[in-house]
Amino acid sequence: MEKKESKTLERVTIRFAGDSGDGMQLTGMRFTNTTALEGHELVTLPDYPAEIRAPAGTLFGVSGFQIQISSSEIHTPGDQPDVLVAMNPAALKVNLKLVSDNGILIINSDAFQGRNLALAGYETNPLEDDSLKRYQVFAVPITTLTRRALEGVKLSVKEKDRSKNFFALGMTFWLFTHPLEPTIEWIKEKFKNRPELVEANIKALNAGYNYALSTELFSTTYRVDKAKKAPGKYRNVTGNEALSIGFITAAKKAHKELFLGSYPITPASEILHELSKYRNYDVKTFQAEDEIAGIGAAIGASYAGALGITTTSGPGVALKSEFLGFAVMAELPLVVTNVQRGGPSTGLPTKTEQADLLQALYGRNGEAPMPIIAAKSPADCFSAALEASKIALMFSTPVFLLTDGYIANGSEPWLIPDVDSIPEIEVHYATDPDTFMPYKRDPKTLARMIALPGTPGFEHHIGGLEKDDTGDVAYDPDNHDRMVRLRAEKIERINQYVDQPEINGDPEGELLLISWGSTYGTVFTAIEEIRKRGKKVSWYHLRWIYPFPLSLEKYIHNFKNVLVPEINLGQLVKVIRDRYLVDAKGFNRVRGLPLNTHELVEAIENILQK
Amino acid sequence: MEKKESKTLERVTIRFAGDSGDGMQLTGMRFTNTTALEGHELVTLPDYPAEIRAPAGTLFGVSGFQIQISSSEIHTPGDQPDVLVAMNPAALKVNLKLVSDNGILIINSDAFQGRNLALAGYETNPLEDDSLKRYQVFAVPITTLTRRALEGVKLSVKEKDRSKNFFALGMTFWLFTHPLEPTIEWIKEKFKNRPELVEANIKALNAGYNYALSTELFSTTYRVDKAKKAPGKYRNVTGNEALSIGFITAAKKAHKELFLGSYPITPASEILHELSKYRNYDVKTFQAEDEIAGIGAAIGASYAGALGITTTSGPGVALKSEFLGFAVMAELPLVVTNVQRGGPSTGLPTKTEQADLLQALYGRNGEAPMPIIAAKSPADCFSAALEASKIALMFSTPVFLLTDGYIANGSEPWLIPDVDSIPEIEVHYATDPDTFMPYKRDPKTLARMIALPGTPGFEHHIGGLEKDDTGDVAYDPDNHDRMVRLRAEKIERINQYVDQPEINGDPEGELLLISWGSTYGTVFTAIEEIRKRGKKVSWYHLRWIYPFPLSLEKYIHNFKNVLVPEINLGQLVKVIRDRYLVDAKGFNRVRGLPLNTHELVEAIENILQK
Amino acid sequence: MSQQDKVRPGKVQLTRDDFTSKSEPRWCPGCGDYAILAQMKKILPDMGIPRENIIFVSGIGCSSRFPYYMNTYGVHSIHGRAPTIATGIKLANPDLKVFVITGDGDGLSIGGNHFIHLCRRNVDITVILFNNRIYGLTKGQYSPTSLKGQITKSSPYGSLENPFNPILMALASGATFVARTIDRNPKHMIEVFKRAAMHKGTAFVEVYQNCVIFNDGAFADLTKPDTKSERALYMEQGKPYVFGNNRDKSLRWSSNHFEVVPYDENNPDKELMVHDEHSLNPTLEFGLASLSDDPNFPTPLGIFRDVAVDTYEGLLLKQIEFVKQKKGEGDLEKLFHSGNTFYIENK
Amino acid sequence: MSQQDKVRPGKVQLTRDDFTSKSEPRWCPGCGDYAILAQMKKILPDMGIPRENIIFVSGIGCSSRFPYYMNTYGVHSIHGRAPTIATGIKLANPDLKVFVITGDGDGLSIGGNHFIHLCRRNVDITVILFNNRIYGLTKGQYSPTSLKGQITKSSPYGSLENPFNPILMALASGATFVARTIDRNPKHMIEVFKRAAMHKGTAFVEVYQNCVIFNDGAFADLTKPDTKSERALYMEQGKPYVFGNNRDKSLRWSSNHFEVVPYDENNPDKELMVHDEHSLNPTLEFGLASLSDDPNFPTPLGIFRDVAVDTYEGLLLKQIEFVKQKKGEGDLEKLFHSGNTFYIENK
Ligand SMILES: Cc1ncc(C[n+]2csc(CCOP(=O)(O)OP(=O)(O)O)c2C)c(N)n1
Ligand SMILES: Cc1ncc(C[n+]2csc(CCOP(=O)(O)OP(=O)(O)O)c2C)c(N)n1
Ligand code: SF4
Ligand code: SF4
Ligand SMILES: [Mg+2]
Ligand SMILES: [Mg+2]
Repeated sequence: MEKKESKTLERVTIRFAGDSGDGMQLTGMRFTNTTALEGHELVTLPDYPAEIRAPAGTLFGVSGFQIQISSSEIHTPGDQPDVLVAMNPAALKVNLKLVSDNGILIINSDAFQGRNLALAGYETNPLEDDSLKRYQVFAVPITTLTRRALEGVKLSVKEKDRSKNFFALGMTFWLFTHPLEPTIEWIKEKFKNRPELVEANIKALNAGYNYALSTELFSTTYRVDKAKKAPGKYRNVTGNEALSIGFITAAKKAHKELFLGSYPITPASEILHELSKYRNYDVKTFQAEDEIAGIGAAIGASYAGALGITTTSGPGVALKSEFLGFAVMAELPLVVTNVQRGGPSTGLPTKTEQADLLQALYGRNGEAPMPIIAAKSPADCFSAALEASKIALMFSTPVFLLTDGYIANGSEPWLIPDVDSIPEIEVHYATDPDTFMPYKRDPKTLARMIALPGTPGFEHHIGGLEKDDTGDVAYDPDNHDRMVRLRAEKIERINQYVDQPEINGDPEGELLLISWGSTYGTVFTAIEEIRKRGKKVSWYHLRWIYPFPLSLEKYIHNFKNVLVPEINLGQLVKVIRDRYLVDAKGFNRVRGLPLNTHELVEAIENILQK
Repeated sequence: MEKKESKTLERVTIRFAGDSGDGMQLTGMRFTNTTALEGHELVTLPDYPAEIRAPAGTLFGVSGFQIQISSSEIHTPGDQPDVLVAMNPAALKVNLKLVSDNGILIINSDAFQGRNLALAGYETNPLEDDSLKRYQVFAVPITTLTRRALEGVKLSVKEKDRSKNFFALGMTFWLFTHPLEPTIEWIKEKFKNRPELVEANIKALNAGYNYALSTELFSTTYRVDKAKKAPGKYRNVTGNEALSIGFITAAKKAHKELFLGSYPITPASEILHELSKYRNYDVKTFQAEDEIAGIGAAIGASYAGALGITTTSGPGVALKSEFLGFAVMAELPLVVTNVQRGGPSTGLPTKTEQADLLQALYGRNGEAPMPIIAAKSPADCFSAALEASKIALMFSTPVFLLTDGYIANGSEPWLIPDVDSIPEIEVHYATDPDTFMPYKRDPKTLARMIALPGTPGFEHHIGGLEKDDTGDVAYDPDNHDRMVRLRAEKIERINQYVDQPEINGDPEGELLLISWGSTYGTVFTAIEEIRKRGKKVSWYHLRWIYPFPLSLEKYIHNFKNVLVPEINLGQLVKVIRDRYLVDAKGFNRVRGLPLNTHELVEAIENILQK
Repeated sequence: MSQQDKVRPGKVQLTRDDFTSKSEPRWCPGCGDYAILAQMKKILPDMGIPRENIIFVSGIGCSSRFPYYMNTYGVHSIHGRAPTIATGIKLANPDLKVFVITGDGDGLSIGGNHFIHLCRRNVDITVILFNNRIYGLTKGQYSPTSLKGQITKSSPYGSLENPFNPILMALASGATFVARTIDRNPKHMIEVFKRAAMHKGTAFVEVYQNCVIFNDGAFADLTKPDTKSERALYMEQGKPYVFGNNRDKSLRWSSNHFEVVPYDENNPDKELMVHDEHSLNPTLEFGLASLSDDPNFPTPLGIFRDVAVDTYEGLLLKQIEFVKQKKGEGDLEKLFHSGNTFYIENK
Repeated sequence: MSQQDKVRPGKVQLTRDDFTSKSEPRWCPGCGDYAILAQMKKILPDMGIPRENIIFVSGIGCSSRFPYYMNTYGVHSIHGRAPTIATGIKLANPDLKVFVITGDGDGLSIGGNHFIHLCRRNVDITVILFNNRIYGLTKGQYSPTSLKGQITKSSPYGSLENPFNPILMALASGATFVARTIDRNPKHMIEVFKRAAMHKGTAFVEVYQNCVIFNDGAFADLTKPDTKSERALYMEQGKPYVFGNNRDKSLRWSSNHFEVVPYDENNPDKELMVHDEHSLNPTLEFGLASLSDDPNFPTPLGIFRDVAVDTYEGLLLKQIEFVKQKKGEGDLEKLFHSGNTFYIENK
């Protein structure tokens, strides 16, 4: 037996995988939690199937949860797991190709037999042939050991088996020298009405930990140092949680009620779930009969004085597009969140993609400009929601907020801001009924005048037909041309009220990367790697995609190459080519997954070597 | 009294204008008809208000119908009327600014009094002040004269007054030396169940003609020579009619039934009306509960073996966009016609615009490529419908067909083709159940295999989730990336099966115009004018906008300037800049009207003078 | 400072003219819409609602132009979607009196789903549906209430579809106030509008409306002097269902259907059924409404149903109060610091 | 040559297995959907319909995965829109036997409008709605059939909405066959499915279906041995409405509502009302269906309505024939040369 040692790693990636019923999301979340409390940098990626609970043992029923933990700044959940926990053959089959060379495989050997092997498409047992020799394999009879640990607990065998994920979790806690206490506390709270489950799960957790310890299963344990990030209080948040908090904050800062009109759709539903908990924050959530009714109600609420928002994913945006045009025409504040998923059509509903950008830009009849902001990471969803709301109210316009399945479900620590440091959002109302005209505009922002129903003396009409300044329907050709241009100009002016992104790196050189949204993390990591190799590359990450920021103009012509990495077939790159007439190229993978850092590094190297 | 003379003109533009209830559309159509029978070139532009029958005398209730007639090739209804028939003050007020200097005004003077003047916003009677001195004014008490002519006819005064448009028509027939017979025949047929109306309308028509003749009202009559166009049999068609004929032809040539699923919307409803007349052609029209159901039924019919089509306008396209993504994913043949109108939102429903191009290109979630074809004139709608259907069936793909309010309602002579000269449309079905896989592709077109329900041995499933070749749902990342690219590649291959546009003019030079859709006529006329002035300009008009034609590549870099005229804020121009990285500029007017030839000529001159 | 804080001018009795907007109606001369507009303007002054608290929301159609002609707040939205906007308005500000104006196409074709869901939720909104059995604005296609066989622009050989009966749809989806009136009977319309507008919860009123251009005379039988007494049945609370030229007929429920029975005003049958708007279960009302357009029966007009049920927005406000009491007023500080928090210390 | 011309293989008796596709069902273990799938496979072999003429069309939801598991033609379409696709299929090829599979969210929330319009038009399509009173696929939000007060992911403090009763909606919109069955009673389900599938016109079947994960036991009362006799009422044609542990109770219509009355099997009251599926006017059926979920009444199961009315596609074909007879078979030559034609001659 090898001598046991403890290694300190800068960063490591762990992936939990099993059947949909094996509780892998929960296991991942518990691991994440402890990691966060330990003060590490972390980024997570849940990866679950579209089926609620697919038949046991099948490939499509595999549910995964990946987490990268680090002592330095990281922005991706890692390309390749260093450790894979596989609860059955299907989980191994689906995930093995991802695991890094010489990676650790922790395998529930009890599940590797008969029908399970067949369902996963294994002809021979991989634990018994040579196929895993490139890895460090730890085959543990987790089911048997869990049952044994729970002898005497008053539960059926079936119920006892449900605790085996805690056994696995216990083993990984030992491997990463993580404490058990936070999880034990959580179990006690979570199952407080079922004492036998508290007992079972704690026993399984301890048993896993002790098994690893006492069998000296692993020759090494790993430590990741505390991250050297800004000191302060952090909260681990998923993108959908951070977004929800952002909207509640925006409403409070604007002295408005928050009104969400929404229809459930993966991966946006959690925002509805989350916000519906906050009735005491004057949050009114309305689960509508469909996406059209969801946005319609939000528009109505906005007209009546609330901060109206709607949340959905791609197919839902398609349904909302007629109403988006209406909101543009009526010039009402509204934030529309699209948590993008794999498309087209129903596509890959639980996977991530960035392929709805052009839909956000152009997916409406007529000239119907709408500002677009994109969040770059789970925690960033907070500020994106806040900023989107501010601009919507300030310019009296619908705003698109783009996130995606990856950052919506993924989590990372969020440095909790000081409530008072967040500025109030000012909303301007018309004050003089005598000069009031609903389409009279603020000369600076071009936002139209707002008067809320209920205010005497400001009675007026809005609608989807073209209007003149007085709010009357107007068929005059010149008025239409003028209004079409005014609505576009108004959106351009937003640039004067939002930060312009700074270029990262030299203002000229061989290669400029331009990115938006959730690829931020991958690009960050790839650039770090390239620079480590002593090479130069510059980077510009967009927050607002429309209006297009002005600061890029200064640099973009100073680079020999421009590369735009996106999880689509090339959408932002079209906008950049059109606007600057530079021969920008796309780096595109449409695999339902975040971009792979290694592939991107390679692509950059290829350009730099040319 | 001046001596009467007869002038021969090359081309002339006439505009009829009156209250919505004055029958101006009908008058215009009768004038058009006789003009067509006389063998002139003609292009028409109906221009009616959104209201069904707005209150009499108001500005917004004015209905207009413009026609240009010519002995040489023309493609626009004319910028400026040479003759305006104004049945009331509002009609004069709305249209006067369009009339050419020294133009003829034929005015119903009976209507110029009291409330009518006030409703039109005239403070003094324009017939009595100096305001019309730039024109040749013919003030005729049309109401009085019509009543007098109908003395003895058994109708109420109100009913008699309805004939006054025929009086006006009679006058214009005399002015243009047009015969009365075709109109008399038409009246007899149209009102055959109401003999007193036949009598009244014929009497009014004759009275108008005779009044002009005997009072020698006009000092001049005008002749336009027969057009020197290709000999043959012509039919005067509106765009919506030609489109309907095109679809029926396509279905017959593909040996399929035609199935239209649609929901009424201006200006597309006439296609539904027209097609619902042809039950004996096995045309099944289905008026659905909304636009979504319209396209859904068309998709179902297409899957079951019909030629499935749906027709709508911008806001309807917005509603269909989720289903468009489904059709892309399921790879089913379908033609979606968008008769574009003024937007955004409800916008200007009875006006024309080209602002839905980017919606057609990008208005769906995910990477959902759809071919786009645009018709350039009323008669061209026939071939566009035929070609769109052919490609839809051949590539098993939904196809966008763009027209607009202007060509949909406008009319022009269509050279009736020889039925047999139109090639059959071949549809390929899978033939071998043993090797059948629904997503197996034709190696040349990449179209997927088609098997119709009802065929034994080919039972299979289609759907909106990502699929692999066998038709099974597939979550595999690489399969998704491959399928996304295959679907895009398939559309690109259409270029190999459709004509590439030819450049009109030199293959290099100072200025290249690029246009699409209904601006064809205006650009044609503007270029003719520029060339008459001895200057050079080249022109490329797109039929398919996606896939983008390949033939432009050869020329576009050979021009100092590229100008893209569009009735929007610049949509095609974005595509061109993105694709070729040339500094193409837009010529854009968003006035709900066809572009103005003179303005375009001026814009071209400005570029050439630089 | 928000607008809402502005001082309200002293309350004055409003008149019909106060509700007339500057826009002149753009309907065809003779259109039934004019009468509906006129009656609406008549009832509002006496409702005791400040004008600024009234809002009309419509979709698209001739009828949906209505809001432009009322000097109140108004939203002319998109086709079929007025109930969604109205719901958002009412939930955001329950103090407003919200009307939805819609047509048979707008409300029952493209907007049918929003309509039934609105009824189900019982949001406090008054819906007035102008039923002219035709698409007016788009120039004369058949609608979901057009009669089978009707010849229209889109059915040159006759429509193949069975019409909806809007009253049945409202009853089935749970509307708590359901009524029908007709453009040519302004007095009746006023009574019905008043009751509908005062109802708490979703109130649905179908107005038979004549489209002079595309479907003239669709309801003429119900108002022509020679036919109206036989063809129209005006329901009255607590009274038997009397109709006929001589008020000599009535209705009776017989095991599983209605039948017409003789009626003698001076000597009414004591067993005769009487109308009960407040019956919680709307089965008989469903049966009554089914008689519409049946040549063997008169078409009922009046109030089918009027029952008191919690409104959606009422329950929502209650729930908000409940959660506030349980968890305390929402506070950003608390919100930020809940969940999985941890400290990173200065090193 | 089109596929349709291919020679049909000799007719053979199909079995349940012939309808089992290669795809293995992906529902949660214990889900009620399995039972529904099994019964559907049982009835099809005996329907005398060639397998290739059967097509299942669904929307999105757990239930909507159904078509993948049937070895027939199938379309797994988009959320709520199955009735539209199915209508297009049936109109284009009336020889096909078309089923729509939907859920309470798919069919009544986003798809409610298509559902009621389908019923109204009476297209010959069999609709099976899996009602589990929850959104399964999206992990447990309330649906339009969830009970008021239900705690779900999107209603942590209880839903505020009144549920739809799908049977009422189908009756009000004119469905010509309306029935209800339950996943735990396979025998009953088979009977109902057979009748529904054989019906010409829109047939609607609501299946109470248990979602073990998000709404377990929603219909347990109707199947648990100790409660089912009291809580479930199985309707039988021509028979009184008998229920109760000892089959000792029945229903009676009393002036304007139903009431429970004692029943003695051996000495049945001759005046007792009996069930009539074929009654043209569905008023009493409406009343019966309203009893569902009422604690004072049993919930009816079985066939509410089964009447013969012209189908939409039947009328369409008739109209086509009629026009052909009147105008002659369509001919492109004639089409091209109609309208305003004129000659331009060679000069
Ligand atoms: C999305 C969309 N589809 C279609 C239309 C066209 N449209 C406008 S009104 C209307 C029907 C109007 O009928 P109804 O609601 O009965 O109103 P009416 O004009 O008869 O009062 C239609 C089809 C539209 N404006 N928007
Ligand atoms: C346009 C659109 N909106 C939302 C969704 C998300 N979605 C899928 S299924 C579903 C509800 C399913 O409920 P139900 O019809 O009752 O089916 P069940 O899963 O309960 O069988 C929802 C909201 C979607 N796929 N598409
Ligand atoms: S078309 Fe009919 S409904 Fe519309 S305004 Fe005219 S009369 Fe009224
Ligand atoms: S979530 Fe519910 S309805 Fe869906 S498969 Fe599982 S048990 Fe069935
Ligand atoms: Mg109508
Ligand atoms: Mg459900």
